[in-house]
Amino acid sequence: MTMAPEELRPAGAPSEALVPRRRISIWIWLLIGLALISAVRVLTGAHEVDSAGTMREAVNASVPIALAALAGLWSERAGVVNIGLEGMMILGTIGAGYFGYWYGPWSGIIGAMIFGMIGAALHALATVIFGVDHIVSGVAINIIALGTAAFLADTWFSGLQGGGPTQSPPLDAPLSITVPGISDAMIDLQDKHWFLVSDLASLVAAVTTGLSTMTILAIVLIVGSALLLWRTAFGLRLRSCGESPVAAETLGVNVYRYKFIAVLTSGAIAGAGGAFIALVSSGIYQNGQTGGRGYIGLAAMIFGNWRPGGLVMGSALFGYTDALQLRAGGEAVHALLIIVTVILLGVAVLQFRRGQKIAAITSLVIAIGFAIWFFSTDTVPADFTRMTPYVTTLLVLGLAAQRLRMPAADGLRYRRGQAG
Amino acid sequence: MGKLDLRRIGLALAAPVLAIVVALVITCLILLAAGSSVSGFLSTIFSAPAERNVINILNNASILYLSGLAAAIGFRMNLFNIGVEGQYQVAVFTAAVFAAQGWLPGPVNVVVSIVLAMVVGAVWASIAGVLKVTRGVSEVISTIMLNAIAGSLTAYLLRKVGVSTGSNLATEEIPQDSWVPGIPLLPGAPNELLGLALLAVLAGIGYAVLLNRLKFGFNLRATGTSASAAVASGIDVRRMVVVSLMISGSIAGLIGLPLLFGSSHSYGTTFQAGIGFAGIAVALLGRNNPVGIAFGALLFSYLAEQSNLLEINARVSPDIVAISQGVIVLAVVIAYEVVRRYRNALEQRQVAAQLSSSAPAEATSEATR
Amino acid sequence: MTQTMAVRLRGIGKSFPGVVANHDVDIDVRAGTVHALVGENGAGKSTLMKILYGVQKPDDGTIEISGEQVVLHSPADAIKQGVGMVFQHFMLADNLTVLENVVLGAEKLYGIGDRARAKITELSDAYGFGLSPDDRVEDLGVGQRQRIEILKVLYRGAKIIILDEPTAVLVPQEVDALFGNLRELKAEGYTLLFISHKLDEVLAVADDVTVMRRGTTVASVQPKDVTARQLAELMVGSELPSPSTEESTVTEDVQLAVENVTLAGPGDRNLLDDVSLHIHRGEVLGIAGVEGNGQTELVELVMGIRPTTSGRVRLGDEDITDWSTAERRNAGIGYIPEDRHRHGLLLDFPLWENRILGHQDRSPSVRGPWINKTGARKDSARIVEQFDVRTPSIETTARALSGGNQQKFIVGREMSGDPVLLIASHPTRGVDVGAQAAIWDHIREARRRGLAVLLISADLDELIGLSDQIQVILRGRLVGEFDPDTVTPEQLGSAMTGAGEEE
Amino acid sequence: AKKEEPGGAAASDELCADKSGAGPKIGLAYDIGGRGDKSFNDLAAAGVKKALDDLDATCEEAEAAQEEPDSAKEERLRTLAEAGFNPIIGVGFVYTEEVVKVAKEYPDVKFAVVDGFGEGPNVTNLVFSVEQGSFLVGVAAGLKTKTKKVGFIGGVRGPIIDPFAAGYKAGVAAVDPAITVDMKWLSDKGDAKAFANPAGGKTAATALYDAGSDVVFHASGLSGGGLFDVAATKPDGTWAIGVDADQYQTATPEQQKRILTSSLKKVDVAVFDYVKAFKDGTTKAGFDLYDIKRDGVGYSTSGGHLDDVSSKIDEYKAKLVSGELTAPSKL
Ligand SMILES: Nc1ncnc2c1ncn2[C@@H]1O[C@H](COP(=O)(O)OP(=O)(O)OP(=O)(O)O)[C@@H](O)[C@H]1O
Ligand SMILES: Nc1ncnc2c1ncn2[C@@H]1O[C@H](COP(=O)(O)OP(=O)(O)OP(=O)(O)O)[C@@H](O)[C@H]1O
Ligand SMILES: [Mg+2]
Ligand SMILES: [Mg+2]
Repeated sequence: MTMAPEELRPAGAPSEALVPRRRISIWIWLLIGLALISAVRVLTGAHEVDSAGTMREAVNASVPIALAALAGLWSERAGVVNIGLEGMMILGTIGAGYFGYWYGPWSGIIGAMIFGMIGAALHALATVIFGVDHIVSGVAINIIALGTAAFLADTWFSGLQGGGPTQSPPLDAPLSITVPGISDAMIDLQDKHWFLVSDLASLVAAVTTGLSTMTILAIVLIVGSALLLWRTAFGLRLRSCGESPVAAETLGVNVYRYKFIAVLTSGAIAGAGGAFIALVSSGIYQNGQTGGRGYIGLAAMIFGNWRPGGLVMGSALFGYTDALQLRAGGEAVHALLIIVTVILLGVAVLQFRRGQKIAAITSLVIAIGFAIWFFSTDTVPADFTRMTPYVTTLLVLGLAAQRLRMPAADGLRYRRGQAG
Repeated sequence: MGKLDLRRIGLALAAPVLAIVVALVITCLILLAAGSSVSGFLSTIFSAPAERNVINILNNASILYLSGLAAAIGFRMNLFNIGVEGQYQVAVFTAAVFAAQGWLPGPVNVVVSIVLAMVVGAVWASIAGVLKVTRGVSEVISTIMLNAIAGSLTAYLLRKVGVSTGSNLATEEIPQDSWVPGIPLLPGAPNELLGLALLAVLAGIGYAVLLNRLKFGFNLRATGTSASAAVASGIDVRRMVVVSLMISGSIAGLIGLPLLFGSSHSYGTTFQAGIGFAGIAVALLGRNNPVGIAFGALLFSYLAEQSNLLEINARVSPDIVAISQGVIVLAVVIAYEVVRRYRNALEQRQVAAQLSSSAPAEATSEATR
Repeated sequence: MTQTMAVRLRGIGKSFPGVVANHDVDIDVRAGTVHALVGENGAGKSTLMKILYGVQKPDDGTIEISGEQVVLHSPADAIKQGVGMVFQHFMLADNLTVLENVVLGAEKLYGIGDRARAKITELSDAYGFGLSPDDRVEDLGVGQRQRIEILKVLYRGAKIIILDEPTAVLVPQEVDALFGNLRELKAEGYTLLFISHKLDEVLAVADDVTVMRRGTTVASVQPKDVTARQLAELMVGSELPSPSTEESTVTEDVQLAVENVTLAGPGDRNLLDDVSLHIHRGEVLGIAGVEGNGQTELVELVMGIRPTTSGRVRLGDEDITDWSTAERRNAGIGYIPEDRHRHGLLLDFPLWENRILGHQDRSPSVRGPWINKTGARKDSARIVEQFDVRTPSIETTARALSGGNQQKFIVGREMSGDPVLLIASHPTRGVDVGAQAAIWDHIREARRRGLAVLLISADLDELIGLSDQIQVILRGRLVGEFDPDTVTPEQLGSAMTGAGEEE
Repeated sequence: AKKEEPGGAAASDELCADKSGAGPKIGLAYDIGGRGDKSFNDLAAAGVKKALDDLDATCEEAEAAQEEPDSAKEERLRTLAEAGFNPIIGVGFVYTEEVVKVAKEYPDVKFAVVDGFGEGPNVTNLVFSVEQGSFLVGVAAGLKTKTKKVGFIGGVRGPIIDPFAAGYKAGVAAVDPAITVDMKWLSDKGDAKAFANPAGGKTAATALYDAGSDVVFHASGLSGGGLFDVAATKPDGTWAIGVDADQYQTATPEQQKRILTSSLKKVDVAVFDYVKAFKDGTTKAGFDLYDIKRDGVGYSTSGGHLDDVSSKIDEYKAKLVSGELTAPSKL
């Protein structure tokens, strides 16, 4: 239910179709980002900005968001808007709580996926078979899931040792892996605080120290989905249902089936995201523990332009800033200010070269504002650090040229036999 | 014709009735599966509400209604404004702080505070609008982010200006001459209808007039159904986006006011949250129609009120009612679809039946949707 | 009748809510021939073809393909029977590449990788389609899209090919190329079923013609036995109208002046490059050009939907370059957009509310800030009456009207309130002959009263018949001016494609 | 495939299932979450349980829903009053205003609010000097730290948690002013992110331990679970401190090795005392303060990790009791 961007294109801006697509590899962007962070770290001495600890927390904070975003990707690529991600994640947490407690963590994950799929089945039934507005169905599923999880928690966990009406007993996490030699070596290297080297080391340390197998599962799911959706006939058919279901239908594709598969997969992945929150992040099921991550995941998917690489960036941006503010606090967030200043300056130069003078001046003014803030203070007050992930996301979106393009038939009602 | 009309009316009523029945059946099945008392549930939910409960239902419905309207304006524009939650929190906080200063005498203070709340809500909402039209930021993302920022911001400001009483932290109390008295609607009840609940009625009328009678409302609906046609017709869509979000935000600004001036008299850590999200469901349940939203708000409020007694009277977890609410939302839209399809099939059969061997095909169909 | 029948339909019936689209339809299509299907808008042609392609299920009747009775549950079944269809409205996913669009659903044949790419290139080369597999469809023009559709069918090895109004959006050269392809395909043994409103074309390429009226087949004829006029009479039972200019009504007063207007594009090339034109009161200026050469941009620029990069636009004595669309409309510019569904109508609103669209600031539909429901209803009734819009009532949603009737309503609306300038983009596209004549009449009559008209059309007969002056647009520039009294469609065609241009 | 038998869980823990007692009929209204929070809701329930056993009382419980309106709390109290429950206890300060309102309508019913601050002839506020208990665990932390750096995790800044933080800080400083106290706050509102966020608790705890703290005290409700999880993975000499209840009792064996002590807030005692006073007809309106003098707050010694320093802590305790030392309640 979002408006087609083209009517809103700022006057005079070229239509997206005509803008030559220039793709800079995601890896280069990441490297530039890391170099920038590293420079700031060395200059300000705020080493927590990318310490192994911060990075590990960032990964942990990003994974559930990325899974939610991936779930959204599956569904929306097949043309079904899924605002019910939050609900499917909630169902995932309760599934993980129940099965994880009785049968162990891996059963917990599978239980979570099945529970997520139950929510998804409802969504698919409503939107695909009955052609109900996708937003209405999604909102309803969020309400139902919230109620169901609370009701089931009360029923299932009330009498258990260590459990209660709103929470499960403690749950075992799936295995996490530490690569002995590398982990320590990298942490040593990180502590040297060298430019770029230490930053890369802390990244490596983050993924070799206490890496949850569920994180690995998430990575496999993301890469696997990218390959499946963009490199196979199955993926082509599924995506065609999101771009032009009538065209797909006239070519003999069973659109209902693909939409169903997509939404169910979406539910399973969202459920896995819920399992991560319950089993890995928290070690317990609690009512309301998803804390709106389904919505954040949706935002990350839109941020990522409905693409796997993009949604990973969106989730990482959010997860990183969220982890940073909680773990490292005001000083590290303070260091972010100068990064923002540098990025803004870069954007201003770009905009100026493109002839967008007003935009360039606006960026420049904001950049100067951030610079003043940075140089006149030593830390960001704790009251504001909490806003970091949200403000950063808004800022990045506001600065980035918006060339978002959702699947053409995303959210539209489709009924069989209406082609032509 | 008369017979057909009867059937028409029957079909029109069929959808909501069907939906509520289905929702009840599903709820009862869940209760059965969980081993809870179905009869206890039904007798509690359908027990006649006492007078004081009726007042509660009306009070909460009026607040939900405002929230539903705020969301619905966005939906009519095809904008998914999830930001009502943040908008009303920022607005009610500002109004509470302003009204507490007592700079203005009694009712004037109230009126100015109401205007202030609307302005603040509108300004907060306009951030999303401006980001959308100038930078193309999806309002779904920006309003999610703005909700979180609003929460942090009000919490921060509350710590700055608030006073703590015991464990509670709240803004200063509004001077007594600016309290809006309740309306003793039912003499037997210990509680009263919130005075500013009337804002809901006014807003509802305003919404209906705006949408159906005013040129602006036409432009809004036109843009909502087809932005491309709107542009071609000369509507400034980018301006519409900002303005409609601001109107949505200004109505969102009203949400907290009946409570603020009628019962809590200050904004504190315990001020009711989550009304903005509930409003989305209510708006969708009411199909963004002013009367429909009123029914949705009353239904949700009724269920919530009755569920309060579930635990005490029937030993059933009140969470079950959340399930019922969600199922109703879903069931209503599905039921409408089913009834619509049934009606189409019926019509199709009638046309086919009327067709004598070479009768010309005659378009009798009306609005198909 | 010893020849084998590729398709044999018997007693096909199909109704929709409120409409009988087909009843008692019988058709025989000989294998290895080009068979044309003609009829008014809404006669049921597309529906019938969709039934043959398995998109819709018939209520009654039987389908025989190559002598075998079949039941088609979905297009997949039809494809298996060797039937392929090119739809009236393109069935392409814009955001996917040519390759992806073509292989979709037929991945088993050549995979989705290099083998498929090679096959597509091979087919494209064989028929001179000039398609590259990795182009994104949204970047392609209508002609190329049309060829992708045909390629899709060929790729699947279909033997019976249905083409629903394939020429509606093509310029003469493209039509010729298409017919060349069709003849070639016929020679290779394919059976072709095609629908068109352009009866000359039909007579030129078809071996057999079936005429439909009001949902059923009314005649089956051989092209050599009939003239276009007779065919039209079979279709509608009325005379074939033709656009012809009467005595000139052009005056001295310039109504619209576009002066040295340039519109910068995203790349180096300007979308519009130094365009200047003048339209006088009572004059129709026709713009001819292959689609995608700047017509859309020119129209949007005059309407104020796009800002000019440089140059001025004048309406009468006023410089309107910086005016908004609303201001321009209020100054008396009427606008018939090329895509009526996207730009002309609110499909889910009743007709009387559609009357308000584009006239939000003017009586009779509004009064101050208020909507004037009575006024809007009354004036809608007038349009329905005066422009012969076939609709049950003005409360009917626009969606429920057939394309031709939607178009008549738009024309009626845009002619309301005595406009001084009408921008008409493809005013009769996809409209049947009867409605076409009515629209032409209305334009001509308004012109007589002093209306200036900017006419964009792909239908060269329409352009020549209606215009007082014709300009040809090519790559954003006006490259030639022609007198409609003397120019031929062929001359226009070569100017449009730049064939006559010396580099 | 482990742990107890599945099924039959829900019924076994019905606190108020037995309705046969002849003593006081207690109505209990919880805040969101209700029982199972291992904190004051559970402690209140424990107090009632004792009343059932010792005073032949019966009871009924009801809990708040997510984001409910204030009228729902009133309604809950009224329903209990109508049903003849007396006394009625609101668990959590959120009930204060509603209790005051409803208490006026039912002058013959006695009401109590845990952590409350309301006034009325039949309203008792059961309040606690948590800064004193926190002071003592601060002393414990100060005595145990080797790195001269200790940590604190609070749910949210404000009047609820500030006393814990302030008392703790003062206790640490009383031992050695050179010890630094590193503080992390999980949320800026008293929401689920503050008090039901073990993931955030984990992040904060990891950060504190990584930055060199070797003792960390939390006052963040269920979020503290994250602290204990992290502490359990740390080597000897690393400590975590619990809050409200003796959290050693509900911890896993691995966690127990690291739980130094807990800052106690004896809601169970207060609730039982109140019911007993009700039975005896001696309830008093106004504030009923449970401080260190009455043993209403304190620190726990389960696990014996404090055996080496408990005499020193008790010296500080004695000074608090005598008034020689005061624990601040504001940061
Ligand atoms: N999906 C549908 N639902 C309802 N009515 C339909 C549907 N499709 C077609 N019709 C109706 O069936 C009739 C025949 O439509 P069809 O599209 O077959 O006409 P056509 O001969 O192809 O017209 P045109 O020349 O304009 O393409 C029309 O009156 C139309 O209103
Ligand atoms: N999804 C639909 N639901 C209801 N009616 C439909 C639908 N699709 C088509 N129709 C009917 O089909 C008719 C229009 O069909 P079609 O698209 O073939 O029109 P057309 O005359 O060919 O117009 P155009 O020239 O724009 O293609 C209308 O009468 C409309 O009622
Ligand atoms: Mg057709
Ligand atoms: Mg047509």
